[in-house]
Amino acid sequence: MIWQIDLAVLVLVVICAIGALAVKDLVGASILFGAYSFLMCILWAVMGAVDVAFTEASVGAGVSTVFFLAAVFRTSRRSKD
Amino acid sequence: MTQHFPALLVTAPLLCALLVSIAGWLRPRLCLPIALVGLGVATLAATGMLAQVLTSGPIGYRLGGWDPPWGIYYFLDQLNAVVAAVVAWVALVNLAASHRAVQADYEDKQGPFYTLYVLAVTGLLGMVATGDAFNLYVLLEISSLTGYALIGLGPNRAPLSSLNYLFLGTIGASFYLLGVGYLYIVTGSLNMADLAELLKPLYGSLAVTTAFSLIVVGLWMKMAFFPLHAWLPNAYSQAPGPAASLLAPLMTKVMVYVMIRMMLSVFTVDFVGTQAVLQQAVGWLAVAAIVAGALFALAQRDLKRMLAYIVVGEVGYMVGGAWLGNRIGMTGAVLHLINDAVMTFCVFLAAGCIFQKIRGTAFEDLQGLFKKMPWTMAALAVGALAIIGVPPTCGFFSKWYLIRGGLEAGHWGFVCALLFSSLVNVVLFFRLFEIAFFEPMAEGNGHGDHHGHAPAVAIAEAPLSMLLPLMAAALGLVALGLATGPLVKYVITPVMPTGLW
Amino acid sequence: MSLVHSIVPLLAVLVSLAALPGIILARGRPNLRETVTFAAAGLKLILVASLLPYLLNGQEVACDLVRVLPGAPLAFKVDAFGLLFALVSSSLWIVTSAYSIGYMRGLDEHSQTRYYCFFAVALSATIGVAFSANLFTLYLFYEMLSLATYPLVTHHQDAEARTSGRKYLFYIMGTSIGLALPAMIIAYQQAGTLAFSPAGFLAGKVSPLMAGVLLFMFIFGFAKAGMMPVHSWLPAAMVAPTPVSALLHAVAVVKVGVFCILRVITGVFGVGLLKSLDLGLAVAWVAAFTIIVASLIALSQDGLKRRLAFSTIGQLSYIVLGLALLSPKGMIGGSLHIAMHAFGKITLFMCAGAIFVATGKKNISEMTGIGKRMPWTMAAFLVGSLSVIGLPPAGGFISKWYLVLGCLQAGSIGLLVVLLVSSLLNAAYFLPIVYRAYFKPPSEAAWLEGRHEGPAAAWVPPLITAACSLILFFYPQPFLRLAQMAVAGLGGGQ
Amino acid sequence: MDMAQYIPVLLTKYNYWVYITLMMIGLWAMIAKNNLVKKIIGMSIFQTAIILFYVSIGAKYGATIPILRHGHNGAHEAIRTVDYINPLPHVLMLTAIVVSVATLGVALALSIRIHRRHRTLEEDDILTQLREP
Amino acid sequence: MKLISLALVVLLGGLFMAATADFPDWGDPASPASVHVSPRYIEKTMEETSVPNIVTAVLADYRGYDTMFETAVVFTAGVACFLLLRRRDPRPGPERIYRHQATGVIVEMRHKPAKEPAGEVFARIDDDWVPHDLIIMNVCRLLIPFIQLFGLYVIAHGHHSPGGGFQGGVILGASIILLALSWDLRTAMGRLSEAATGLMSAVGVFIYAGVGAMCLAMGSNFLDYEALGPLMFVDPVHARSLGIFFVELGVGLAVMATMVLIYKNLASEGRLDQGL
Repeated sequence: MIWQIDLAVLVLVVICAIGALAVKDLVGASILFGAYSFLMCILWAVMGAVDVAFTEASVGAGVSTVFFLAAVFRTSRRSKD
Repeated sequence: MTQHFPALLVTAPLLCALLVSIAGWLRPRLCLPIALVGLGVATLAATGMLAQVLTSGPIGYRLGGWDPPWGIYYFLDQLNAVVAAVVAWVALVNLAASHRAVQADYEDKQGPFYTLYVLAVTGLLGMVATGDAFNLYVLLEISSLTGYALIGLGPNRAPLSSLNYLFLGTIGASFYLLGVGYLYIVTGSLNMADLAELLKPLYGSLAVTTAFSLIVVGLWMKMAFFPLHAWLPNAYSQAPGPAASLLAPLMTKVMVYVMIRMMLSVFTVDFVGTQAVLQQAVGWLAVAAIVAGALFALAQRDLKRMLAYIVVGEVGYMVGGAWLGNRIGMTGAVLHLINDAVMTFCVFLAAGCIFQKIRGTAFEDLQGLFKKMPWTMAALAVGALAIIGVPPTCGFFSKWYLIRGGLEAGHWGFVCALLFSSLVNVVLFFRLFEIAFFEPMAEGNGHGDHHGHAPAVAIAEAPLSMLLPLMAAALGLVALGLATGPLVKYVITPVMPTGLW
Repeated sequence: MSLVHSIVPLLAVLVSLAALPGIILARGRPNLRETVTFAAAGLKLILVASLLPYLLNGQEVACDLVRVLPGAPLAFKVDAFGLLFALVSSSLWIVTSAYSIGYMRGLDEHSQTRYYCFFAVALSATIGVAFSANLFTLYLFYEMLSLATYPLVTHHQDAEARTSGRKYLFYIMGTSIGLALPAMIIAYQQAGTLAFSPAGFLAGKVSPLMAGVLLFMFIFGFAKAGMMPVHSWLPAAMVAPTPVSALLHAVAVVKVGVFCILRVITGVFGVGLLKSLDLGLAVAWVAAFTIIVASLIALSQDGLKRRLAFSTIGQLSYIVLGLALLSPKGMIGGSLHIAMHAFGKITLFMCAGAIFVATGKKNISEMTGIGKRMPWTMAAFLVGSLSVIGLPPAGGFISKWYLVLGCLQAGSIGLLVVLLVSSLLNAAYFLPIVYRAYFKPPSEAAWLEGRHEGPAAAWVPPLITAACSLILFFYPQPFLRLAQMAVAGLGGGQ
Repeated sequence: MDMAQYIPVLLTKYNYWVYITLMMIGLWAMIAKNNLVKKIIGMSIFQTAIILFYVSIGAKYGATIPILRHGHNGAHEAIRTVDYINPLPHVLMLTAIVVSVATLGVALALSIRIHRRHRTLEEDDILTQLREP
Repeated sequence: MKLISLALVVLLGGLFMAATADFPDWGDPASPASVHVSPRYIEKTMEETSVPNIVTAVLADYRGYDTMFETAVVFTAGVACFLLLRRRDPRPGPERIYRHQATGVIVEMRHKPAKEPAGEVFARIDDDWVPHDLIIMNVCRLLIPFIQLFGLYVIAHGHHSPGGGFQGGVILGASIILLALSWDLRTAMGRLSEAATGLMSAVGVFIYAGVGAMCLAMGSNFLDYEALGPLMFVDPVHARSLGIFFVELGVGLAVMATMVLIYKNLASEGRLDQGL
């Protein structure tokens, strides 16, 4: 465990989270959310939770993002906030 | 086989839910029978277990054959057993009544509908039976997810209500999870009995207090305790009939059960007793819940919405009773938990019958219902009496204990709120009955048709498959009321911890 | 006093409930339906009467059903008070059933099946109240009666019935849930039991202040007794069909209220406790106030049924007054008045109904000369009013006599004066009706030609009850004996 | 991996604080955002933050991933608890991740259903529509 | 509203942070969580289940009951999406659009054709069709078998390396979703029909619960895989290992099918005819 990496990833995670919520384009938000999940996955891998990281990589960064995109595709892409 | 009842209780409905789903693709007509079998087995197991617990004391079950702190352990004492029995029976009876409504509205989706129905019951039963704090979370999510889907299926604004419910429900469940996480950090265990032991030396710690608050607040969200109740009225009044009469009586009650279980078996009354400020605050919140539930209900012009707000008030009864901090109040809370499940079921099922026939439950639709649907209205009246608290229906007895608990604790606000809500319930229901009793005669002459018999309105009763379960529920209210004595003596008193005076 | 365990009290309560399926099944055939009602009524009277020998032998009959709450099971116990009341109501049910047939068919009322059903339920509840062994059972049947009578009161299902129904429920349910229920729970909290005992189960267990508060919570909580200021449901409830008013509002409902107060005074607090705290006198003065005011209001009423209703409010307070005197004679008078007033007032109500059936008149001012057209009915009316006023040769005299004696025994001259003044007032609002009916020349003769009493089922029953009132003057034994025994039982408990 | 002694005492709990910050960001989005998809993203962030919190419970300085070193001939070296990260939180969080994706699916399905009816996903617009039918 | 909720959230966060003061230090090997229950898993897993990946062992055996319901949660989500979204009414507007493969001419049919035009000459396309990128289509087509193979590996090798039923199932499901993304929904549907996904998700969970019920039938406790030893002629420890493998298979099947099911319904608004 290298705490500098840990800290850097933590900061990035927070940035991605805020970004995903701030972007008005929902496709962009979905992609940022995917990035957030992926960073989360890195964080867990760093902590040694390999199984959780693996799951998050496939579920969170993978399928969830696709679900978001599919839903956005079927509804509306613009958001007021 | 009898020693495997705890496993059967939960896994039989799970297996049958899967079979229902498969049947939904291959032979849709088999869905309901399979679902009935599944819940029937669960009901049998629950009833058998209740008998077992009553005769030979609590039973445990090691799932996977692992010992408690490591594996998942089911622990059933009188409290679980009786709640499980009530849940199973209500779910079974409601399922039996659901046929017509499902066929009318969701004929091509019977398979998924019944699958989710049975899964919801699985989750509820599992939550009642489990002795593991994390397992409870998973089961909670099962019954919540099915609940969101079943509610979101309704018409009009149901999806939005359901999504709001989902948000609040997820926050609630996550709070619960977080609370369990805090407990895990400080103790390293997830088993409830083990936790209770490990927590004893830690009562002063802020982490434990936070964990307790998180768990309790999370559960409050799920049970719609004022002021976290906003999701409930929309969700339950918009849900399809069979779903409403499953979730409204059971979901909130099981959450109350979990709260009581947490208070009694994980944190124990010794801990809760130290939280004097919290206790006071919850007492007054409960008062607010009861009063607000009553007042909101008064403002409604729709039967289902009114009932939903009554549920909000009833949650206040139970939470308030449980937090009074004395034996009688807790007894009242547990008793009301059982009674309220049945009485809410009765009134929601009656509302479902009415909706099934006249496709609406707004007050102005209800005119002349006593003539059109005498039996349904009679059952609704019995349910109403139970909610008002008229003996010998069961509502009276739980209210009796609750009020006594309030007196014992010197919490006059709670006592007054209970009485106030009873009075408001009288107004609520008799306003309704007045409409159903009087309206059609208004246009005719005061003395009605001059033949004595030959009713002016044709009787259009709900189908027998709904009516019989409804009658069973109504009779159950009286039977449960008369059984209060043994219920308190053999079921509730043994689970009251000695620390509670 | 020895206890006999028997299932008879339960049967007596249930018999009219058991008649329900019969009544509903026979809904298409009115004759059969009424036969069922009669059979149930007759059976009920027989069952109640069969308990009389036990009581006269100095035994009490008990029947425990379910242990619902510790110290407050669902249980029956028949003592002299209870039997007295049960006898009155069950015997009057028969008469009223007969009268109902005449009245309901005479007016071609709608929903008669529903009417008979709820009538039967109401009777069950009344007997249940009479036989209750504890406050919980009493409350149960009290509420059951409130609910069963609602559809009867609002039978006409028109706007007026709705308003009255609302008022009725508001007062009855409101007070019972808002006052009687908490009072009961507090009492239970203090005593740990709710079983009536001759000395009162609260005796020695409550502080004086608490006792006073509880007593008034009970007295106003059982609003069926019509104590002012919770009386105004009673005149409103007069919109009901007359047989309902007759049985329920002259006999069953209001008497149930009074009977509850009787139980509260004798069984909950006990004479000793109330005496020591001087609470009896306070209640007595509330009753006295009600008597005078109600009588004055009755004077000004033109609607016959409304006048009778206010008269009832006054008369009920006689009973409460008698009980609250806490002197043996007064209590005998009070409990005896339950019976005497029942026979008198039911006669009056049935007469009012008979007049309505035959002529459609409701107001006193329209009844000038009606005695010529309906001599039998009005004769019964005369006897009834004599009984209610308390003049010989009617039964009411006996109870009033005891009440007066009771006042003397308690040494309360003020209350004695109230009694006498109110008797004068009673005479002042009843006798002019009789005078107007017989001796005033009718203003419009058209509708008074010849004698025409209306259907026999409508005017024979009042004659019977009037005759009973007369008989009770000469032979008050069964009721007097029971009242004396009951009061003696209390004395033994002191 | 003997880092523990170099880490300032001040930083022993900073991880927890970041998790809580994330949680609060998610929670705030769920309450305050107007767009339903944004709310759902907030919900996912909230849930993930809780999972992160849990996973970190299991972290152990100086330990490796919870997969036992083993030989195929059945000769195991001695297993010491301090060598391996606590696996239980991982197990629990696998479940929680799956639960969160399931919730996400249902939430998105509901929002599509809402969109089907109201043609918008902005909560205030939907409420306006509902108020004036 | 926003400000109030912000204040509320900040307050709540402050409370949570305050509570961390009582926590053991981050990563402390002596924290209660590391010394109470979990040591047994670390120390005994190998001898009790012969599974080196402790997470898999705990997931599918010690706390296998949780995992069964976890699978049921996924299944529930699939059924829920189906129930909420699926509808069989035809899409309003132009019925179907076809593209002549050879010339690229696009044909719009107002009414549903009695017979689907031959796939070779005409291909049905979406309303908002844009020409697919040849490279993407073919690269994905090439990749998908490998992805699926990897998914199967992840499921099968979960005993020894990170992975297991969930991860493998998701990967398998993702391969189908990738097909739908790079080609179109109908192609994916052709590979895995709706009924197949529905049935597979139920069967997957059924395998899990069925293994548990089998243990029950053998007279042991629910999910006590040791009871399966006699059936498979292995000793109890290996029976546990094999039991874990079976349930992982079930999980993989259920998760794969459910992910596809959810995607299909989300992407096509429940009509399953055309989608992302």
